[in-house]
Amino acid sequence: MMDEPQRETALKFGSYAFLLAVVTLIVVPLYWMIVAATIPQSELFSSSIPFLPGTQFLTNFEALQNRLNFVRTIWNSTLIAVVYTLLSMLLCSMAGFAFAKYEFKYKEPLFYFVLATLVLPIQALVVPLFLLVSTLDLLNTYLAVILPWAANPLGIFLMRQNMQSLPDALLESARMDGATELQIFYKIALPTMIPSLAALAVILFINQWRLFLYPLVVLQEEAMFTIPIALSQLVGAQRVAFEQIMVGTTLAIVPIALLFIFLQRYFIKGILAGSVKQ
Amino acid sequence: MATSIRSELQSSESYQELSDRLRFLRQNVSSVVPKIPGLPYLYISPFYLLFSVFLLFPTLYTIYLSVFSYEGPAGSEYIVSIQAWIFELTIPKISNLEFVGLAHYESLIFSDSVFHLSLFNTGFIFLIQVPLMVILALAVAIVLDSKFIRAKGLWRTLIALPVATGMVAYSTVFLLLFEGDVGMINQVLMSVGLDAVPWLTDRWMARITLVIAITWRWMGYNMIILLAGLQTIPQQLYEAAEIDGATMWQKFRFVTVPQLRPVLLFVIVSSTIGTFKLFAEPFVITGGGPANATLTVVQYIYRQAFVQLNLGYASAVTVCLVVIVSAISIVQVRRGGAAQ
Amino acid sequence: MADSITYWAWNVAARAMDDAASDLPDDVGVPSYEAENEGATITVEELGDNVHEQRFQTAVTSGTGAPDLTALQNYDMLTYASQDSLTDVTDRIDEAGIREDIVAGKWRAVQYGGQDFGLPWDLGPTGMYYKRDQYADAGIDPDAIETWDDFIEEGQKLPDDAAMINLPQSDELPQFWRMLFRQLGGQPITEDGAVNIHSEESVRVAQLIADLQDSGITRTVGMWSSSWFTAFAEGTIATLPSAAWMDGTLRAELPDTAGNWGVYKLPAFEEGGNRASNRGGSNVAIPAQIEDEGKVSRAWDYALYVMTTPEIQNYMLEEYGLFPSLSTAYNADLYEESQDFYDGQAIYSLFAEVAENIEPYRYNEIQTEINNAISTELDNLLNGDKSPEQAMQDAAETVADREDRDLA
Amino acid sequence: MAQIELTKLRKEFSTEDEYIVAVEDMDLQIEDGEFLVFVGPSGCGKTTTLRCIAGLETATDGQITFDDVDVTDQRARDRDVAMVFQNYALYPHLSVEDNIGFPLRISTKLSTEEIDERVIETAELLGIEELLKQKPKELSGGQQQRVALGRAIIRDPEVFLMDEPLSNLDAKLRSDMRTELQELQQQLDVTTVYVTHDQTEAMAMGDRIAIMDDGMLQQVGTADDVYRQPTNEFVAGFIGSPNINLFTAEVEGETLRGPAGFTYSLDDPSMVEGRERVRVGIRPEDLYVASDGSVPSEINVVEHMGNENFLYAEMGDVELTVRSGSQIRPEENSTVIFGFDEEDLYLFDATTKESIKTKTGETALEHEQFEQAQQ
Repeated sequence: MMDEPQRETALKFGSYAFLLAVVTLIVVPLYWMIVAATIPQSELFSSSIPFLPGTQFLTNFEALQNRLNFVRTIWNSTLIAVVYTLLSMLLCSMAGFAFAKYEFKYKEPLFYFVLATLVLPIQALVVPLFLLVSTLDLLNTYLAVILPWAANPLGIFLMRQNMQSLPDALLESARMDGATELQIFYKIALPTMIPSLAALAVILFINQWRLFLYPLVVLQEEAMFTIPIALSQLVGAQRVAFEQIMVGTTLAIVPIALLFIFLQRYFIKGILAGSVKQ
Repeated sequence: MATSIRSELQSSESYQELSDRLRFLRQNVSSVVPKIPGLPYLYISPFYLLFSVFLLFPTLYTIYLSVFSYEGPAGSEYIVSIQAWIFELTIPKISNLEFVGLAHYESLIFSDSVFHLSLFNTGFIFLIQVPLMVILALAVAIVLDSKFIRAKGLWRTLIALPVATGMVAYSTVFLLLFEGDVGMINQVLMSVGLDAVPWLTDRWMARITLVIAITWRWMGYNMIILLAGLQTIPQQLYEAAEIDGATMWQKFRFVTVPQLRPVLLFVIVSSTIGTFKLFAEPFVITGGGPANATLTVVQYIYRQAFVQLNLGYASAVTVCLVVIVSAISIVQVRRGGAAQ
Repeated sequence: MADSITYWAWNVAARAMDDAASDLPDDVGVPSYEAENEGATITVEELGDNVHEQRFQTAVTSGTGAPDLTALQNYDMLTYASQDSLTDVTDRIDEAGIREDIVAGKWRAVQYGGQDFGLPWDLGPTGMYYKRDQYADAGIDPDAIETWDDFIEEGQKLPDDAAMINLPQSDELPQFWRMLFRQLGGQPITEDGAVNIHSEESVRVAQLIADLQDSGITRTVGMWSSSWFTAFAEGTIATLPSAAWMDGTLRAELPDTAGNWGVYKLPAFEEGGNRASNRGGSNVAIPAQIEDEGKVSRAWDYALYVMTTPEIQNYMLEEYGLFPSLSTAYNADLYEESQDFYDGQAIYSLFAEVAENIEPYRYNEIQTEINNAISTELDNLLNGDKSPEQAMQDAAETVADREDRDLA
Repeated sequence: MAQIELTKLRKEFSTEDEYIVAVEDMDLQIEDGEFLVFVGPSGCGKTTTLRCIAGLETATDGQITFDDVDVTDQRARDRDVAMVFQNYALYPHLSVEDNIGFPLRISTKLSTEEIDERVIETAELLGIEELLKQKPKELSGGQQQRVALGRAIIRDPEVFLMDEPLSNLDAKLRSDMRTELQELQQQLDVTTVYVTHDQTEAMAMGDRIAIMDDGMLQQVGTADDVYRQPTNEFVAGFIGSPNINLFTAEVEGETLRGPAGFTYSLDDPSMVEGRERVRVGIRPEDLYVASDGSVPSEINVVEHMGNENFLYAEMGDVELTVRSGSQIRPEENSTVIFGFDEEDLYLFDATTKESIKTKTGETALEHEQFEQAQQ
């Protein structure tokens, strides 16, 4: 069998090869999208798509900008997604903490009921939700899109799973030190759950970011549109503005990339190390 | 630089008094607050308040609708009208409904072959796509978690980006890649001498195309969640295993997997549910595919509700879907959770 | 009459009505509606294709939030009318006395249970758009193509890397089937509502589709995808069976191919057979939930003005390719004008001629079920699993069973 | 400081299928400033009792008072009690300084300077003042232990509670910490309740020892009381190492007839009157080689411990342990007869296991063990 150093390099080489393969398969379509955003539509309709990005990005963007104020759209999407993520993170981490660390009546049924609604497809909820939102006269407001999924079943499920790895001894020692239950939550539980909170932020932000059918129905003015709705405007019955779609999509990736870069440093290794002697 | 500013700020007199006064204030408040008997309920009440208004009501409404057949919009009658102080809630009678009892369910279970086909399609895609994606996501997460990989942030962002692409653009890309003999993949295959694969026209290949599209889009997203899970595994466990002479594979089986079980369970259940709620990819790439071969259940719900306006029937399909998928996810949670 | 109303439509149908409402060019010769009616304001909301479908449906089914006036495709009209979500405008049409001004076959698109639920707008007279250079290089003479057999025979002349016609994917085949079915005068349902898509006409259409595929002159590319446009830009598909409205799309999306197009009528199924059919077309309607009489009459007045003024209809044809169903507009000299996009051919007169011969078609509210069944069975046919008779028979039985109607 | 009193303390845990009584009707008084040690086999309810005093568990029944103030239903934070956990439970995201200062910052009105002062003072007391800026994961086991201690001391609480704080340390560090803890306790003069499963630790540290078994308090007393006057066979068996030799003997008038020829006639037979049989207990250090002894045995193993030997022998089916001077080295498998003085004899009722006669005499070995307990 190979001795230790040989196995080490073979492993390292294998991992890099695997990683490169995965990254190329992922990036090729993305790269093509960016290229498509930088060439005029006529060039787009040729079987030999250029390999290097062209120079049309700005002209395509101008066409998109005066077709539907896309800067405003990006602002709408970002604002809604950020406010939604923060609100939902609070709700989900509090509820997840309770489900992980406390015993209370009806705990099992309450949790499984929430899980069940996770299964409900948005397509089925649109009409009743539209009715509810219009009777609360929240139509055409950011709240109409932020509130419905703030109590996110996926979020509570993730937080419950992660909070279970929090040692009970930590909470008890805090109780002994005189911390109230709320202080225990935000002074001990939250700070030690940072990596899972970062993961939760990714889930919530992206779920809100790509929401299409529901916001489409409740946001009625173009000034309020989020990115998915704005881009779907470009798919007409007899007109498909391909290059504008590509420009819009490429720009839509930027906030998500920023989100990932911002959250990098919260994926701290072994944050729980040193808390409890194994 | 930021930390030095903070320490100067902290040492200045005024900051000290201010933070102390704040602290005492907080203590006064928390000592006044009576001992809360049902404390856990305090934690979950904000969640369940919003949940019951915005998710419970539509769920009950869907169940309510599923036993009616929708005959068209009603005039101005109301189902419920509540006047409570400033809060006034009136839910207009959605439509004149004709009670049909369990007729919808009966036809769904016994006679609706298109529904059965959509269930088969969704199940088929689920059985291939979820395991493939979870294994791939776990493999990538572990590679990215290992010490000797550099520029982890870059790889992580790149791999997770597909989830940010809009439905319209990414379908255009996939159509370009997989379209008949014009598509890029077939061009490459043909140039190498292989014959073109009917990606979108053959029923089975259309389903495979969807599996590829979904995996391309969601693998990175799940990888991020698994990576977060890997971070919380205490390093001493690996060191202990190292000392016992565990091989890479044994460390994976006896340290990583057991420790990662809760998060792994989360990824499996959420991708199962995500795949059963599949709508965007088939709707945009294959349009339900050749002869309904890639028609998913939610696409069938959309077709019934939005194209054929059978709201009652669509609600019945929804209820069936919810029952089937929550049964699967509860089994997964029980089996996954129990083995802890 | 109310002062302001809202109108929803997809891009082409929105911009056309917007021009008619507020900024008609002077050379059209008639004032725009707002100029004509002091104080009236028409708010036009332009929505993406799916966006319109999803938002309008939700507004209708939930009973609130619908616009005062909306455009609706032919295939949607009856679905909404059958669930009385649209206002009955029969008396208003009689009062306006415009029944004869509109092509006879088109009225069926807005009628349900003997009542009118909308105002007909554009028509889809069919035509075979073809690339002149490809035909010339292969020595194909469009005038020699009288029947579908001629079409297949001529199609063989094309080089191997070019296809004579695009055979759409199975979920787009129903539109192609319906165009040919209407050409033969087929009716999807009988007078009393029995399913009739297994009729002799339907079988002949299925046979043709099978022959087209077997002849090897076809290629399959998803319609409206970028590779579909590429095929016509680069000439890998020579002929595009479509209707008058495709003119607007070609001019907007493929400007570089100007002057290289021509149009000829649909090949007939047998010598001297009918070469006219309809594909697509839309109408305007007032949602039933609009109860304010002022709004309804303002919406009607605006719709009537735009739909029955020949100059406006012809402007919309020239500008957006929306071929009017208002037959009183056909005698304008626009129709004889040669169009340089089509190398001087006066395509509008061809379409006007076709419009007069369109067979009436019994629109119905089960169109979606028909489309699904036809799509599945044609796929079985093209896979060689079923014969044309068997495929159409099974399609009819499926629709009859799911909509529990009897079989003709 | 506080005087703790438990009256009729009872704690039950009911899971779906079974129903466990962890602590059963305990009455105990812990003096002000006393260092009381709870000891007993695992699962005997010692930790549960500690957690009830701490307030982490609410007593099912009975009462707990600190200086006659009823704290039974008070929350942990209201009882002015500090606790050191077995696995230290340090806050991983806080530095040592913040860990130690945490209790003051959370629940006292002290200003930040005062808190910083107290933190440095406590750190110096425990010799960890140069670790203040480090995170728990950078510390060794012993250092983490000291930080946990510091977090308890800084509050200057009424009561100190310690749940097997030394069990994770290596042997050498453990004995150093043991003496350090005792000095610290005397210096701070705070009532301390200490839980351990190691009876030598209990004997060495506790002013008094409370021995528990199966949820019930067996005996409370000084190391010497429990060693010399155990109330029952369990206490005798648990205290003292190596363990006491125990076997059953039939009573015939004044002689006790045990297994494999064990015969002994009592000077004062009144104790065993009316009993057919009794349980006999002799400590290993009370047996000595005596040709006229009444304990015939066959030697199995001889362990040389340096200053003394442990002889493992068999008397019939009863295993005996004898602690003798290093010079006594019998051959393995040879038969030896041991003798003992009646004052060192323990007798227990065969059925109730209550003690009838306890040890009154004193041997050199036993004396030396008592001395060590006192330093």
